[in-house]
Amino acid sequence: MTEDIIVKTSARLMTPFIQMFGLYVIFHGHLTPGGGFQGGAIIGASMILLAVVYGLEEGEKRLGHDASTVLESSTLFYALIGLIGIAAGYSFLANRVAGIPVGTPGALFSGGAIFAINIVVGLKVASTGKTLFYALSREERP
Amino acid sequence: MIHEALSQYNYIVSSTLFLIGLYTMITRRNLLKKIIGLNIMDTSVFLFFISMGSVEGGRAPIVIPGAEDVVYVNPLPQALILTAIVVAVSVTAFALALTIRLYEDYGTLDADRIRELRERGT
Amino acid sequence: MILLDMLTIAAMAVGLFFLTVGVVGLLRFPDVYTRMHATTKCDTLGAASVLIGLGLYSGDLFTVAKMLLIIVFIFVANPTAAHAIAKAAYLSGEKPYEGTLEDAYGGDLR
Amino acid sequence: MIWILDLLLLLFLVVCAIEVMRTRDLLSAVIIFSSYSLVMAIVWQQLNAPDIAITEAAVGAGITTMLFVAAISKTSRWEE
Amino acid sequence: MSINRHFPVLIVVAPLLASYLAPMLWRWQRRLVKPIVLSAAALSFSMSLSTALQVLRSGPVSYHVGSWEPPWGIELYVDYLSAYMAVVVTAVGLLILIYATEYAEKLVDEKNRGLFFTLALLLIAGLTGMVVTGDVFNLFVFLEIASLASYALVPIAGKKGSKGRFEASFRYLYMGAIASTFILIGIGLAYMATGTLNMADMARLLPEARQEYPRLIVASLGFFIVGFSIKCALFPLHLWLPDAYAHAPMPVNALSSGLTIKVMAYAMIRLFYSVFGIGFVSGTGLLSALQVIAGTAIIVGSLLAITQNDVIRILAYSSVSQIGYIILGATLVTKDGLAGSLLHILHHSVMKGAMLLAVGAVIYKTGKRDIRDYRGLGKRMPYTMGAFSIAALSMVGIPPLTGFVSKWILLLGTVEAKSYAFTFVILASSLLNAVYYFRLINYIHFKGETAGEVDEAPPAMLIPIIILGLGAIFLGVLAGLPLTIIWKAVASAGL
Amino acid sequence: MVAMVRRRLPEERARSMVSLAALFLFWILLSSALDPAHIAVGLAAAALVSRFSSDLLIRRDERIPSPKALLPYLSYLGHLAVEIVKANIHVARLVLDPRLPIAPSIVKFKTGLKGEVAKASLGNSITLTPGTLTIDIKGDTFYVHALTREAAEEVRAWHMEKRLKEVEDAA
Amino acid sequence: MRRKMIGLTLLLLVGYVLAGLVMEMPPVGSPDAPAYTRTIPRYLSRSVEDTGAMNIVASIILDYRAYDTLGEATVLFTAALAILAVTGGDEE
Amino acid sequence: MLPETFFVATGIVLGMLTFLCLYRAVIGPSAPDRVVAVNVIGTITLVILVLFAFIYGRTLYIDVAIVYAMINFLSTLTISRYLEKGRVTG
Repeated sequence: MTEDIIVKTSARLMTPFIQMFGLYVIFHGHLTPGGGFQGGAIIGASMILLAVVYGLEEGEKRLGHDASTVLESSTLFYALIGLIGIAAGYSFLANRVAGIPVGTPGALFSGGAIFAINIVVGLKVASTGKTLFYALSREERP
Repeated sequence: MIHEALSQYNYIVSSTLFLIGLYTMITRRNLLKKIIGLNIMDTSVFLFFISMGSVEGGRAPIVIPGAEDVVYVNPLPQALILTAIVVAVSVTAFALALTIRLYEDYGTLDADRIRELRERGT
Repeated sequence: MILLDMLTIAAMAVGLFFLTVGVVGLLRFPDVYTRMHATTKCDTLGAASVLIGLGLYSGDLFTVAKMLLIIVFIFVANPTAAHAIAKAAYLSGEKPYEGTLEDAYGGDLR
Repeated sequence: MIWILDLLLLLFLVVCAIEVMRTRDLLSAVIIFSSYSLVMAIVWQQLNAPDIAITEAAVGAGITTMLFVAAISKTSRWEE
Repeated sequence: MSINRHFPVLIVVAPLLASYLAPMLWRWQRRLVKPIVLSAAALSFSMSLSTALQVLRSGPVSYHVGSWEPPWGIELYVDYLSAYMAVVVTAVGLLILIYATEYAEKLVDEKNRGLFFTLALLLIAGLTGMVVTGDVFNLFVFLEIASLASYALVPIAGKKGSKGRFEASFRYLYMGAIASTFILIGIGLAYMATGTLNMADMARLLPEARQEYPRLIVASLGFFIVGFSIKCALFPLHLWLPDAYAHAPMPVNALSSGLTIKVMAYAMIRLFYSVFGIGFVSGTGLLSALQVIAGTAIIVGSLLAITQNDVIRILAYSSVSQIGYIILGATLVTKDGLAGSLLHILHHSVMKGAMLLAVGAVIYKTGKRDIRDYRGLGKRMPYTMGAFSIAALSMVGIPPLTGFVSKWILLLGTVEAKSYAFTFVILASSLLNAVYYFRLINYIHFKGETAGEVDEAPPAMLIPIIILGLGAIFLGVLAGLPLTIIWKAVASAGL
Repeated sequence: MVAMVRRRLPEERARSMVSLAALFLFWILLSSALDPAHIAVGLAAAALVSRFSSDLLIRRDERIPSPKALLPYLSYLGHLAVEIVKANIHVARLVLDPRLPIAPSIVKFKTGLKGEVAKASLGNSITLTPGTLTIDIKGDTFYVHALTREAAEEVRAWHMEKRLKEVEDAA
Repeated sequence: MRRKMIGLTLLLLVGYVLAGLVMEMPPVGSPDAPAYTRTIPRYLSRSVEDTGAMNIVASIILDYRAYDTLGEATVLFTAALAILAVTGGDEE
Repeated sequence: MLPETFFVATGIVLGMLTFLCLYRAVIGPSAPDRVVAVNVIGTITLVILVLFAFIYGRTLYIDVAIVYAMINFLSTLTISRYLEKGRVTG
């Protein structure tokens, strides 16, 4: 722990804020530039930062294998949101017509399915970013 | 004036980048270099799309509440390119994984050398 | 308003000057460590001062806050990055240029 | 007047791309490619595409560069 | 309000849902993966069959995803052509997946098995998505899903695979990525000239756009042709294919030969006939170039197949040759030509599927793939080799079998187009086919004995092989069945 | 054992409260809005992040910064700002001097600072101030690259360290 | 050497085609280009009431063309699986 | 009006500065030199991005600049970690 004190300290102080910013981008996807994909990529990058500075185990400790398997598959929830449209008697991925409340434009809770899909995609991309980097940089393979 | 004469400069630069990327992909023997070339080629196509969507005096396609008579740029190419960027990243990541495995097997990243080694091997 | 505009322009001119100095230093200095001196200090202050100028111009509290966020971020990130590069350069075998008077680090590494 | 900046940035892209093609050191190629992405993001901004700019910044300059460096660290840094 | 209405999208979404579930299941409920994957494929097949029947009964179906009207939202459009292709893709895909359940047990590494099924299902979903879509960019997205899945399926065969598999996969990816970029540029140019991404809308606007932007549209067509030619391994751009075949597990070969390259050819046909308009396409000169290339592909593919001793490579080069038939038929611009080409897609999916799966069964049992090691296998594995031989005979074009029908219609097409050179090419290539397929049959049935204990493949593998082999006979005798929908497709293509 | 856990619990909670508050403040600054929806989502996001990584912001073996440290900290920041401006003028003079009068050296010195954050801050301050650049920290020893002879002399007895020491003592 | 020849040939060929195209394209930023006048006005004028999102790009990728984005997410999913298959990193 | 013109002029000067940095990044001579140069390019682009936010009068663009500040730091750290240890992690 005495090695690389500056880099390690700065990295660990910044990581929570980077993640917070990623969440901000995800949640404001329908209001400001950005969205699930971009915010997810930022969060994924912050996990990569942890892996770069502290080693791969640090990230594994925080986002375990089980959790990332589930998050990988969170596209499932995307498709399930789409099925709401069919259940309501409209088409796949129907948003407003299917009765999903879209709220007042400009408010945080607006956009209906857009808001939900942003979150789902964000989680998915964050974990995929981590998975890609881990798979590429793992030291020895089983 | 000059601006008029060069009004297509976005497209010209995009074509140039495309050619550079393609040339890199074909003539460089190093696999990683090929992948970088692929990325350059992809970004050039993105530049082409986004330039196609730009409008003189347009604003970014985020609605300004209450403003009338605002010209927004074309949002559709931007939406398409977001998708295409994800695709490009996926392909790049997979290609890098393949490159790492190839290096483990052959100890080199030179495409010709790999072919040579493989033909000698089998 | 004129005063604020003047302040903005002054701050930005200062920032621009320092950024330019940083880049000139990057080109003129003889080895990677000395170059880093130029870029780290001048870039950080230059960018911060341009951002402060813009913040003054905007006059919106939240925009100023965001500017401050970026500035704080630069102030943490830039020296850290410089330190990381310097250490990496030294450990990857980059020799300091021959005019260097004393090298305590190299001696202790061995 | 801003078109001068436009032209400068686009020219920058072309120079970067040529340099990436020319250099033999893969790490340098990746470093220059990351600056290519950085400038590309300004071009997106300039073309009024902030969504793409944010994506290019997060993905092109960030994740792609990291993946490339990871791949170089597992393979070799020099061409040939 | 019946669920039938949603079948066009559910054909694609059902396998996608299953494939999202699969990694989680593989982690916690391993034995559920295969049933889920198979039932998703079966569901997809039954839905596409039902859609096809509906289309035959009451004409093309249009589905608006998200309830947005076509030029703004994405439209799924199932006409005769895509209904036909959807049935072919899902049916052959289902059979191959059934076969793969047994094959993977032995020849795919334990840790990769779950990924193998998921990726295979994703490949089928991507291909189905390409087939049913009515939107050009959506076509590209699903094309990428299918391509990425097939790049990944090549090297997946675990430790037992050979060493060159990563290189084969890389080469495939390298060419495929260039092709994708070309296709994306084609989409961009077409969008630039017409301002829409919807295929029907684009077809409506193109004649007018041709006045203003003639070069853009021709260039767009050219980029599409080059891109899809690489993807479907048309002759000078086929270089990725033989290597990829030699190193991939056999069910993957069956998928990529039977389905992937066919769907890529389908995409080309779709663009020619229902987007750009065949009249315009044949006026550009690109079409005659494509004809010549396809003719060359037929001959060169067959010649290359003759020189090989590795069974898989023989079949791979045979695929190169057969894709030439399909493209040739599509570019003849005659009713019979297009019909022959479409029938040939079905014929070749089924026959190549049968042969590749049969070879896979031999590899499963003996691990051998040199033609000289096939001596006398006909007695040891009578059903597998019987299906193989029927398929081979059908490929040559022996009368009652389906290959004969499709080749005959193709011949009629060349005659109708007055391109007698191509008539000759097809006849000559049939002779060449006969040379290498009879050589195979000769080794299998009439040349001595195999050493060692070899017996019939397990039922899960045997049944798909037999179904596909019998398909050769049924589809030959009852060629009217697929031809009803094909003739309607041809009629609606505007010939 | 149980008693230990119990004694540490409030500490733990305070730690996560502090990080939650910091993150929430950050959220408000970013989103520039104070309506109920933003506050609710902001709190949820802050809770999520601090659950995921509150031990990154304040490590388990660190004390929560106390309000008493604020005054020395502000004084430190003020001096730092002055030093940074000086540093820039210094570098600018060197860079723009046609003779380029530099005499670099790498020197080392020992610090009395204990905490990780304090050491890192000192390292970064050194990097930002006249003619010096931290290359490495090993234990208590700082290795500093100095651009000129004067800078090298100065860094060994530097007043900024004293101020950081004050901050650390007050916390 | 052979590579270089192929590369240069392709470079000239494709470059020639692209140069011809650039001449014909509608100028950058022209508001009369078909790409801007055919389908776009509806997105620009109605997306807020249709979807409730202020960001028109978000409303297109996540509502009008959400099916594409499902495909995009699937591409990423496929890539992750593909990399795990190649690097063999699925099991620990 | 005056400040806006000044912003554009600043932008152009900054654009030229990126070229000077690129020159250093191209001639090297060593990888750390290039990283330093690219780091400077990152800072300058960040400033240009914020300038654009004001030239176009849309403060939303500042978010993009924040992403920049973060990402530039991350990639620099990754590359220097590789140069230092020959691998990217730990």
